[in-house]
Amino acid sequence: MPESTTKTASATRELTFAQAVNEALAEEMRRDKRVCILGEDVAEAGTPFKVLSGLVQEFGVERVIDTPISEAGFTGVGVGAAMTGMRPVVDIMFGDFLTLTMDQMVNQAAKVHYMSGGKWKVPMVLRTTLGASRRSAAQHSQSLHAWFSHVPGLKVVMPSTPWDAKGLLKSAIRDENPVVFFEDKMMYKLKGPVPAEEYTIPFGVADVKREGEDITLVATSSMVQVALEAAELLEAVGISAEVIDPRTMWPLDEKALIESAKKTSRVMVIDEGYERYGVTAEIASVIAEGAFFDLEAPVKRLGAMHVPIPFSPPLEDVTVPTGPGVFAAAKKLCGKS
Amino acid sequence: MPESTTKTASATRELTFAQAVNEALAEEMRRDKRVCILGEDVAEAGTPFKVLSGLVQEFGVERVIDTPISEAGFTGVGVGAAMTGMRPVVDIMFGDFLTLTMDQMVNQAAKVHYMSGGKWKVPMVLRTTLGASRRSAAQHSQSLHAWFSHVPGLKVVMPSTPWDAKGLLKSAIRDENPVVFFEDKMMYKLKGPVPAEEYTIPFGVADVKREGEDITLVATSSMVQVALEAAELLEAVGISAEVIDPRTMWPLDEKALIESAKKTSRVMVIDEGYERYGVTAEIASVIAEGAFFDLEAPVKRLGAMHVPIPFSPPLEDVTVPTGPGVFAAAKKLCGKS
Amino acid sequence: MSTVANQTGAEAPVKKEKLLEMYRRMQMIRQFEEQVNELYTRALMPGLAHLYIGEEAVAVGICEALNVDDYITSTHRGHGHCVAKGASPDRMFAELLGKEAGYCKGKGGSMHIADPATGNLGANAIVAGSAGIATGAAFSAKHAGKGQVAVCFFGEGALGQGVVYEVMNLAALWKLPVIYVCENNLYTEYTHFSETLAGDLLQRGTAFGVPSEAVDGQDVMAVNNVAKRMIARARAGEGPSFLVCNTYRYTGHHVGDINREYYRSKQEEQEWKTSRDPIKLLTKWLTEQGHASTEELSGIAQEVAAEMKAAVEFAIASPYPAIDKVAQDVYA
Amino acid sequence: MSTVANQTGAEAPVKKEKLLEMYRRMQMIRQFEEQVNELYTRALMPGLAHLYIGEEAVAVGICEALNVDDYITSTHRGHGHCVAKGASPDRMFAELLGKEAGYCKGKGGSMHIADPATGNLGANAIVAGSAGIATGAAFSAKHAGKGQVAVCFFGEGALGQGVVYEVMNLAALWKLPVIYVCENNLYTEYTHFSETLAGDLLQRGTAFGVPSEAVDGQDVMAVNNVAKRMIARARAGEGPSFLVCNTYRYTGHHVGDINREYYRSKQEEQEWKTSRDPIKLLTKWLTEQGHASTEELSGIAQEVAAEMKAAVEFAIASPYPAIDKVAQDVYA
Ligand SMILES: Cc1ncc(C[n+]2csc(CCOP(=O)(O)OP(=O)(O)O)c2C)c(N)n1
Ligand SMILES: Cc1ncc(C[n+]2csc(CCOP(=O)(O)OP(=O)(O)O)c2C)c(N)n1
Ligand SMILES: [Mg+2]
Ligand SMILES: [Mg+2]
Repeated sequence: MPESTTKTASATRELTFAQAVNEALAEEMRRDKRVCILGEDVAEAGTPFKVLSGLVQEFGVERVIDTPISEAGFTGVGVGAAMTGMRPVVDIMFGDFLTLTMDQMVNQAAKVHYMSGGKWKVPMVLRTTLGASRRSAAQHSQSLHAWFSHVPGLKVVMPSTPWDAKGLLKSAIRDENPVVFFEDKMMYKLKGPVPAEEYTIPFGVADVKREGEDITLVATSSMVQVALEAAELLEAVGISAEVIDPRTMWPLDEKALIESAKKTSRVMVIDEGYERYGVTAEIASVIAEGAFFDLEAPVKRLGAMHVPIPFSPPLEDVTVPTGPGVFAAAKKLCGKS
Repeated sequence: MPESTTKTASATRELTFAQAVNEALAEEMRRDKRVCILGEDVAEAGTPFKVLSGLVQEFGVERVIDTPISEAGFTGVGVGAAMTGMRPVVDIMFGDFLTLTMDQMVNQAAKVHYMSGGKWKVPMVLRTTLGASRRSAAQHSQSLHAWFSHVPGLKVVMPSTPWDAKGLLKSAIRDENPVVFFEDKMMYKLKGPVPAEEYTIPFGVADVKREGEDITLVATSSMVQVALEAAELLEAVGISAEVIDPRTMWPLDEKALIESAKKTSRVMVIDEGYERYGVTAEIASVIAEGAFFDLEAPVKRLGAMHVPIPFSPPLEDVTVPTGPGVFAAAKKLCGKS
Repeated sequence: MSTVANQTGAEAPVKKEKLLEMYRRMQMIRQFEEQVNELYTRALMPGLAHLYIGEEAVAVGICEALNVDDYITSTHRGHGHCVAKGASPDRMFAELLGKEAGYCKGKGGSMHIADPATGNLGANAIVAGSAGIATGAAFSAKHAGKGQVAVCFFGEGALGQGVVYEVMNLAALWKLPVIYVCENNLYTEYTHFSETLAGDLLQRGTAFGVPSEAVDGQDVMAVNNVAKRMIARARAGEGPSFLVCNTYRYTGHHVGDINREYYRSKQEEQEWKTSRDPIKLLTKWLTEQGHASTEELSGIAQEVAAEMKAAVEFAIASPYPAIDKVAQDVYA
Repeated sequence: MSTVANQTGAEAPVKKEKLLEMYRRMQMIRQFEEQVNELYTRALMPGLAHLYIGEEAVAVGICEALNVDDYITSTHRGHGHCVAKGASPDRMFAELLGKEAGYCKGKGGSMHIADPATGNLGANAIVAGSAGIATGAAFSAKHAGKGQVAVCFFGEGALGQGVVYEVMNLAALWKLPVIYVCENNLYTEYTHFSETLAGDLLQRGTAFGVPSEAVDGQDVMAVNNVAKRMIARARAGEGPSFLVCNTYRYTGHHVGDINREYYRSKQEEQEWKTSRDPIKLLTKWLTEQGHASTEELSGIAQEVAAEMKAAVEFAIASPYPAIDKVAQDVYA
């Protein structure tokens, strides 16, 4: 089966992000009987986002399993099941509830392989969501991927398109390690091409979503769409922006990021998590160090404001990066104000 | 009462770090009846580290309260108690167990004030430990302060000396917000001067632990001792190192860090948490941006290796920064190899 | 589970004034929620909301037995608790619309209304997220020694969360004045509780040393009676209690949950609405016992309707917070 | 809590071979731990360790009833479980000293010994940290359909952790073949369990639909009998059980906990050691019933002593892992 990291494929269809995720799960469940899904309202309801619709009909309640509201408990069951022969995909409805899984993921899943001297493995996937702007307030809007990226033993995946979502999720399910897979809730309806034939996308390979010469916009998850919008606006003022998507926070394709920075000499990093002590800090540091002698300006970071996400629409709207916001900052970084 | 940020005081004594913490708690409990301590084996046992010895004798079991092994539960009780008039100091024995408190600290404590439009406050302190090299293996050696630093609504304190520990802890207890206070287990026996008179240390004020000209070593918690050791070694080869301690991760004294970087033009950031996506990334980014035109070399970061902390002594010893390690890297950064 | 008290078994006679106040609060909740649904349907409300319709007797039966300085914590389905504890509909609607005049200046929204003036520590969008907070409030109350109590409302879905048992254990050990009120409305989102909870619900309190009872949650007088007993125990320093209120939510899990037949039948919904409606039951009892006439009661309902209409208009007309407010209130 | 089965009430006769094997394993644990204490005292062991001395009958009574491909999860006080499930002392000592030859190549140490060959999913330094893992192993076992079971060992302190109840509920709902074994040795670190656990311990299983029993944890035959029943239930697809074993740790919470009088009396310790020692009790029973002579038994003890001596020497002589191993095994 080809590992596809580019956007060429013999036949593609338009799928939504949600459909791409659904298809990845269905294909892997068909291929491998050990794959099962655990989570709240994943079966008949197909999750509140309807991402899993139809799976219980095909695979039955033995493999698509509704759980009580016990995030720590069923994540822990996922860890143990993964150690003993299953390939569980654990569903955490809102990324905000990851707070409840930290011990299972960090003290257990991430460390089992190392602490056992390589004897036990934990091939599980924790699928969850991130992202604000749904008017869901502070406990249903967080993007907490920085925490997991900090923890050795975990891999962290953040797809930005239906194509990437499918290919990366299939890789995640086949990976021998615990993988945390973040889906932006606002992207579920986003449409894009997805190859008709089987493919996977390897971890640790960044993808250039748009080529450019004057500035590099490093963006994650739905911020890729934001960066692409900004790139259009920049083009209109004569600035050619490259948009590069690391796709996995860990492993991180440092080389590709540094190369792009060296080429353009100006970099902005955009992520929907809190800017402070968030993933933009790591990425900016890696680039500032690796491209030190080629940068014409400091690496600029743009993440969420350092506030709990407010409910009120006009307030919420200013807390996360937007296309026009990225455009303005990027233009300034290029010396045009 | 004077806010003391410097090391001058009319009378000082030598105290251990543990004694300084103990004294801060005792003084605040005498001053304010609302201050109480909740945690596992905090009363008669005075914690396994004996840091709280004597407090239950003075303040009684109504204010120094042994809890079951229910980190989420009693942290949650701390949040509710803080909202309704107490000033609880919650004790989490090993920083590794913070995994169990994440929902209480992040979804509740950090957000209550904002979500209620400023109506409820959560004046609580979560005291906990960090640090490896006690041969305690992967689940008793983590330094997880980066997670909390990422979360708006929390303040994060990391004292590096007995003096700072006492002054910062007193400020933490008087703060109107949830404060996470990290103590390095390996520092409890460290001795240092502590003023005899009452003092507090404000948050957000970095402290220059040693002045220097050629390179800035930004260091946190026990890494300040490591940096000071490295500074001695550097002096011997003719390099003058400035050691600066931010003391609080949030609020962060960006100005002082940038000023020092501008002065020396070379910077290394040393922290015992994982380097990847850790606090060194934020600090390095802030400096790389703020001192961009003054830096002669990329900001160098040094944190823990990206591995769960191993038990075996020779392996554990190479996972965290050491004086000689910092010395070697700093020397190289200064162009001497 | 058995119903420990019912209307006929009411222990101490309740004054007419109180009875009518309970009726009014139940009407307020019902009509408040109908307006919320209307706002959602008219696309005037940002986001979603979880309606309390059908469960009014629980919040009202319990909060009537509380003082203003007693504490409550609430849930994602929290409007009923707010109203029952004494909040004003206008500022609640303003909060739901994200307006500056809202209880939380628009920063909280439907799932986070809090109000120190009525002892409301806040709704919580984390299932079981306020179990620790309520227990902590009881901890403070015990230290303050003024006889306050804390009531922790949660759905039966919260019984899946371990933290509930952690704090019950603490409350029992320390004899804290807290009442854990489980609103068993049969469903956690789209799943019947029998699929997610094993064993016996009441034992989940007693196992941790917390005396436990169940009550018909559609019968406001029954709820009120058992609440009074539990609150009296708590005030007397005898510790926590656990109360399971058997009830039903008439509408969807949230306002957008329209097609429910894949998880529950229309017939089931109809049965509850027809024969177990808490407002109908109270109306019947009040009139049969001669506490009030039908006219009196429908007069109250009309007053409430006018109040709700004005409150909604107030909220719609209110301004949003200024953008620069976004960075305020992060730290105290 | 009542003792459900005891030596005299043993249900099916156990073969002599098995009896002596249980005796041997108990001796192995006892002597292993004595050596650990010795290594600590001689400053040959890095860090600390938590000794299982006094509790041998629990691990041995249960693990004797398991097959090699059944799973166990263990705790910070885990050496006894390891030995009982069949691990070799030499590689265990090597692990405790951080040597390459250890079960985890020295990376885990005392609190993390794991061994797939004997179904040991690993000790855990987070109290209750393996509750999820054990339940997950039972989940796999159910799916695999080969009749395996999982045993989750934990101290009574773990009953403070909510996750235990979350997974018990799941195990009951899904009828998973898992046995939760609570080793109630009366203390969680330096605190008597009565100060930290309210209510009735057995109800903490039954409340979540998990059949629960208590047993004298010093009586290996009693433990073995009830374990067999619970394991048979699990293998038959009848779901989880909860077993409280009443026992005692003779020494400190860890090897460095020498002065214990502020939390328990010397007299209490003495009583358990004198009249409730599991090895003495088994010795007495074996000889009285004529299953073995004192000579036979002391012969076994001596063999074990020789084995332990050799094992310690092996571990001391073994090399540390090469430094470059530090970055291996982070990812599979
Ligand atoms: C920790 C957590 N997990 C999941 C959710 C998503 N969620 C919101 S409400 C709900 C169901 C709650 O059911 P119940 O407690 O019975 O309350 P009800 O909605 O029936 O009033 C779920 C699963 C959440 N908010 N928090
Ligand atoms: C989550 C967590 N909290 C606290 C600790 C510290 N700790 C280690 S052992 C222990 C006591 C455990 O008591 P119990 O479960 O009864 O086991 P025992 O030591 O008696 O065998 C504590 C509090 C821990 N390891 N993990
Ligand atoms: Mg419900
Ligand atoms: Mg114990």
